[in-house]
Amino acid sequence: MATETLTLGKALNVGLRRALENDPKVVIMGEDVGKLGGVFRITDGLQKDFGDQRVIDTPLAESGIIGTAIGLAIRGYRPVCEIQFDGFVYPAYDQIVSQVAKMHYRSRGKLKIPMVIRIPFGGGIGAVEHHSESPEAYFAHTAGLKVVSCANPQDAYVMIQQAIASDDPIIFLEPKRRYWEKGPVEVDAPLADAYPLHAARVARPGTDVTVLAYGPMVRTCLDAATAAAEDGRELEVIDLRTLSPLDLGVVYESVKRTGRAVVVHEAPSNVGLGAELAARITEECFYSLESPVLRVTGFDTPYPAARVEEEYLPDLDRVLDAVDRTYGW
Amino acid sequence: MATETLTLGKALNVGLRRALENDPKVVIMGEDVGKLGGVFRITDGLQKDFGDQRVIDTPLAESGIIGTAIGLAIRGYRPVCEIQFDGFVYPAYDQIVSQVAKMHYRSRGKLKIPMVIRIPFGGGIGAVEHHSESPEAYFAHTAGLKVVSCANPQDAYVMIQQAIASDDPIIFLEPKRRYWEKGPVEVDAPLADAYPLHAARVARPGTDVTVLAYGPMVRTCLDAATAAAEDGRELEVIDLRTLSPLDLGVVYESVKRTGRAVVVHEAPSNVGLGAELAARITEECFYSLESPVLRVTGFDTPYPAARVEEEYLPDLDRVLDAVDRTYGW
Amino acid sequence: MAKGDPGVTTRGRRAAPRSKKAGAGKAGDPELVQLLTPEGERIESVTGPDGTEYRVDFTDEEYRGLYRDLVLVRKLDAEATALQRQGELGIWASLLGQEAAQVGSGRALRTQDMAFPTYREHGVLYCRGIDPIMPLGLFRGVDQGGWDPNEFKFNMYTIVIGAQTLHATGYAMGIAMDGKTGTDDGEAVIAYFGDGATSQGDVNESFVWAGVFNAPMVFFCQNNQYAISEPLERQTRIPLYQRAAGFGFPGIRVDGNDVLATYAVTRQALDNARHGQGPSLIEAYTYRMGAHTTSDDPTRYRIASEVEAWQAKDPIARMKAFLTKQQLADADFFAEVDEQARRESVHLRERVLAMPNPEPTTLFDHVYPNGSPLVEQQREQFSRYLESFEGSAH
Amino acid sequence: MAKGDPGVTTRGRRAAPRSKKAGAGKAGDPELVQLLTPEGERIESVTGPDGTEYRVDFTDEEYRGLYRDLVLVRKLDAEATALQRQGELGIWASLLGQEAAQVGSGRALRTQDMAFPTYREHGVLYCRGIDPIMPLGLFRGVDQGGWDPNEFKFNMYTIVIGAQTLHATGYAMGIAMDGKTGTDDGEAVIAYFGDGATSQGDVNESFVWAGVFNAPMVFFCQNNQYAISEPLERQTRIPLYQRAAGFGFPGIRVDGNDVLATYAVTRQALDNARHGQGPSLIEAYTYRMGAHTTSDDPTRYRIASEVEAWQAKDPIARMKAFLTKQQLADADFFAEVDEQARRESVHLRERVLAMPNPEPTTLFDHVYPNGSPLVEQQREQFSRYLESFEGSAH
Ligand SMILES: Cc1ncc(C[n+]2csc(CCOP(=O)(O)OP(=O)(O)O)c2C)c(N)n1
Ligand SMILES: Cc1ncc(C[n+]2csc(CCOP(=O)(O)OP(=O)(O)O)c2C)c(N)n1
Ligand SMILES: [Mg+2]
Ligand SMILES: [Mg+2]
Repeated sequence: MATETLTLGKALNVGLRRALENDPKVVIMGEDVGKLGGVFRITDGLQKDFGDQRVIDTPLAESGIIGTAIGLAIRGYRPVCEIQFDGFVYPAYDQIVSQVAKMHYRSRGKLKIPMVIRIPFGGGIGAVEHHSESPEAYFAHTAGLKVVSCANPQDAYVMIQQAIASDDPIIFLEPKRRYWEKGPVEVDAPLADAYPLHAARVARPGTDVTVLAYGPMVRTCLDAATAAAEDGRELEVIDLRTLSPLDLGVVYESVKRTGRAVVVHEAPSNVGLGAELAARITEECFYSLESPVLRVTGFDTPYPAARVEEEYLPDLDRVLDAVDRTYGW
Repeated sequence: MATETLTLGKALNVGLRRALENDPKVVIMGEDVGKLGGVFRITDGLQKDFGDQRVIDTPLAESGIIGTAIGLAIRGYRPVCEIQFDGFVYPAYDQIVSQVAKMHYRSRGKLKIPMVIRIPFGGGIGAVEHHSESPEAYFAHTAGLKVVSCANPQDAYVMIQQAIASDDPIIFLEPKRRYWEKGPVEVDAPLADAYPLHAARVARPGTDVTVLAYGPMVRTCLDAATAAAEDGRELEVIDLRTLSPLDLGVVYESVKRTGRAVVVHEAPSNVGLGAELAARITEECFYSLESPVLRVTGFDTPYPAARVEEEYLPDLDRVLDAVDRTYGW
Repeated sequence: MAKGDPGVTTRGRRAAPRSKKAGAGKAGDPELVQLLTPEGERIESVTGPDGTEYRVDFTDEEYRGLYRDLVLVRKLDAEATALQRQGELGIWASLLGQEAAQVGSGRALRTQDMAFPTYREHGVLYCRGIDPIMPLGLFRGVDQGGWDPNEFKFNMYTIVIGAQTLHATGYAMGIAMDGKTGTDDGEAVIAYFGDGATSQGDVNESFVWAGVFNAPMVFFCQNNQYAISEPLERQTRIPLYQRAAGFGFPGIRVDGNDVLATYAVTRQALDNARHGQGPSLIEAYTYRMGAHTTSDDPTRYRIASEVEAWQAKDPIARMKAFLTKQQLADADFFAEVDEQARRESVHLRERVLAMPNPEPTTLFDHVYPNGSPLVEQQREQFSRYLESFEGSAH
Repeated sequence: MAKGDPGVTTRGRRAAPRSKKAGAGKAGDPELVQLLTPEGERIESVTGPDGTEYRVDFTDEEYRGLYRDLVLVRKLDAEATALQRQGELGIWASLLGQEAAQVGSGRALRTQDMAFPTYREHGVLYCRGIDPIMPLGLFRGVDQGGWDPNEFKFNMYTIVIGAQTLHATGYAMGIAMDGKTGTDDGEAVIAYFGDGATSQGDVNESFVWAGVFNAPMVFFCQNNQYAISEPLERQTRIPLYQRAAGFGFPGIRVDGNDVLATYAVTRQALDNARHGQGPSLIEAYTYRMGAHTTSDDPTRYRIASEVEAWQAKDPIARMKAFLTKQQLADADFFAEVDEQARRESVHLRERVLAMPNPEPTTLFDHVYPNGSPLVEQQREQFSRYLESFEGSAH
């Protein structure tokens, strides 16, 4: 089995290439995805090799991207849409929540919209406004959409292909600050044997506190776990991977063991994923909890200017602080 | 003090009239708000009396409504925008979450966008798709916006005026199925003396279980409380009124007394307001809770066809069922 | 009227001066393509602003067929309105007054063409040969459409104003990507929308896209003068068909109460599209004779005399006058058509009344093609909850 | 150049034939209004497609003032690019090549006019008399704008493509509602956006609104030929200025590398607006000589020869050639301008370097005018959390 060391961004690129190779109905569309290869180069080289009918530079209008992709899907295509940055998905919000999410239901199952909407999301790259947001809650609250996020190159490579192969409409959140992080990728492993798309996974086993994260925060939590281990505390870090539907079996099992849970995400706290996780865990593990489920999140402010974003973003220390607090309760 | 019996819809209408009278900078804008008086007649007669520069029939485009209202706000106006139905707010989503919500922050406080966005929301009126949704979580998760909902004519009358007078951008959710319900309204009471806008209120005191609701579900929960009382259980029903920021002092106090809490809303459960309430209550009342906070909500499906909406919507029985379950835990 | 390819010609070339300039001789609107006056006079042919000659050469049978279509769709529509009044439908969006715009364009479609309707194109649906019961589940509230767009070459009704124009454009891009343009067998798309919809961002984005990708499609705007209560002036200060020029493709205004002109213009535009000549916009100038929907009260915002003026331009009356004058049809024929319409509407009514209410738990069906554990869990919980009432008085 | 009302005339009336037709005699683009050729030749006056005669009658001093503006904004821009390279700014969106479009339109604004920029209008900002340091906090990452649009009659930079055109339109509606049009003192609005932005729904909705409400405003599109990597053909198949016709107001294309023509055309359009004649669209035909932003690599999508061809149309070189040929300026003058530019850029650099980082807890400031208990609670918790590290090695 060939294992290559790839960045997360390159793993996505190779995964997209595989998807284009494997199914002639797959088309990539978005702003600057062609010659430029996307502002993050995730589609680098694909237009050159697959042509401008498979990798389509679109006019600058997100509603148009998603709306025309719906039409292509009705026609039998499998569109993979790139939204350039998290903060630019909102012009397409109506097409996503009222059309993409609802057409299968509206048709009583007769129509499928097998669309993937790729969104580089999250902060930490020193960008200007609208380039660092975490909109997952907006989509997870929307029935009819599935939402996933990858946290390492291996998952990036596999999950993008699984998402494209799935008939469900999927919001695919890419942890943009991790695009340049490297890891091993089994590039030849058959997709059918891969870990399922809509399943959480223990990223690091532990016994004391369950820490839940996804996307960019998985690395942060793994680092926190390393630090905690030095202090003699074993954190179990779970990479949620699928944000809607959540896969909580492994989480419940873990929390019942540890009695403590901390949820970490960059998005604001109020009515975020952390709230849902806290509510579900509490309902399921009520008699096991030694402390309430605590949340370590971005604050309930707009994403701030770059020079204070490190204060805004959950980091190792804030995760450890919350871990501590689950003991003091 | 003159007390009149008004429907909730009429109370809003009179409240809007007061706002137009009291401040020449207030303008109402939206689709069909003029001669027609809005599809629900909430702006009935206002264009006739205040002219078409104060009550503006706009082109049919929601992003345009909110976007131009922002410009009017920069110019010093106080726009009150009507979105015709909940499901039609999404074309304006970008302008709302990226502009309305963020301009005060972006300007470091130098610019205010004192806008009210009125949205008739929720189901139960037998309507076709997109006319029965409950989008509050999408806005409550957005820092920079405030979100309120009224549940009775008195609050409708006062809260709409308070919202318009406030410098914060406010999403004002109107429980459309309750537009025709009547109640007493103190039409002459000075606004300054009114109950604060961003405060929850006990709608019915009780000792056994705390039931949280807002907008259309307050009536449902009050009915449930009446039924429960016959069975000897005293529900304390709290009308949240402000959904962002939440006002939870009265809630915590209540739950610490009752040890049980049920949250009720029409919106889907997943990453909804109920999740936030459950998470916050659990954190604050951890040692008082006899059972986890339970949620009675719409299901995680698109809003269904009218002939099954009564199954989708929380009703008295489902509320009582959840109340029962808090005992069986 | 035979489906597929009725014996009609429209010619996409510069015409000799024997044909009139678009609407020449008509008072008021020099820009309107018209082949049948309100009085039932035929105009032989009309030359559009770009020199295209519009004419129809229907057989007698086909003329009668168009009349039959008009009467039938009006009658079925009236039946639906009645059903709503009686509480059998939750709401109804009537096409009254717009029959010619819908039958003319609907009959102009070839079998292989794809249509993207709003919520009002019952007449187009009928002309596609689709059972008129199909959309009534939506208005009764027993479903939200529930059909397969590809099976009927007719998308589900779209309620969000303008959204479907982008779907249509994407679909048309797909036709081009599939290499299905350039011949007589080429495919084309028609996207329906209203005058109000022209203000939506989505509709204008679809114009951008269609222009840039030279999409094989026709934008068919039924300008019925109102978006609910708002008159046309709230959406534009120039005629809507002129919008197209700003995006680099042709726009034309046709008398939307003239089934012949609407047919000719739409047929030409679709054929241009299928031959790879790209998009165009048709503004069918018509009038919504009834309320916006059964929930609406138009007396609040328009005066009776306006409605009366349009009554004189009725699409069916002029077709009847034409058939009568030309002795293409007699009283027996008209009686037979009315009888057919009556029969079909009774049949429709019976089937609407027989539509079963959906089972409660069907609300959990078809949220995702691949299902979702969350939805399944809720379905099970709710089923158990419902069962807990069984046998009780509930 | 004097601010307020420089001695310039443009005449909004049919002109006698002594003035050229727009761009007459120019190869390639008959539609372009030009008053100064790339070689620095003055065209006396040009008649636009609607018969408006465009001319400028600047004093020598004013001509030199425009040159000074051009050089200064280019130099300050280059300084910002350099600051970014050195890590002092997070990103920079350079205006290189677009100086004339920005100085021409910026100087055409009267004091009472309001501008809505994108993220690239540093030159307009400069011409408004605003300290060029103002937007640098945004690019440095110490704030996100942080100024009061009304204080400077210049809105904050808007990053979401097209969003500001609706704000501009609403503001312009407010001008009309305030009765502030119809006289020379009337107010007008200018909305800046790019060629890519013309595809956005919002921009087209603003065209709808402006037409319907006859808003006193100018849509100023800097067509710099690219939206990041995408060439103009991805946004339109016809010239962009023609878009306006589809919405019922005039559109005109001006040589955006010609500061005189840009000034004349913008001044006229603004004056039309302030006098109640409604909106218009100006397409300033120009070229983005540099990268989209400092994060971009244009070699991936465009060839060097294209850039070179545009180099020959440089807005500053032609102004310099004109001043030299007409003996309006000598070497001393040019040296003095360069020296001023150097001084101002050094001054700018010093102040950028001195910009303090914001205090951590300022991120909780100004979320709401009336505050929020949730935000205050988070601020307090975070402050306590930060304090817990004090004295520690952290
Ligand atoms: C995005 C959106 N906003 C508002 C509505 C409510 N609405 C339904 S029909 C309508 C008017 C549509 O007018 P027009 O496009 O002219 O079509 P017509 O109904 O006249 O056929 C409006 C505002 C909607 N369905 N979708
Ligand atoms: C809604 C939105 N989508 C995408 C982007 C990312 N983006 C920033 S600039 C740009 C290109 C803009 O092109 P144009 O309008 O021509 O302006 P220019 O940058 O050339 O001045 C894009 C796609 C954005 N800022 N906003
Ligand atoms: Mg209409
Ligand atoms: Mg550009």
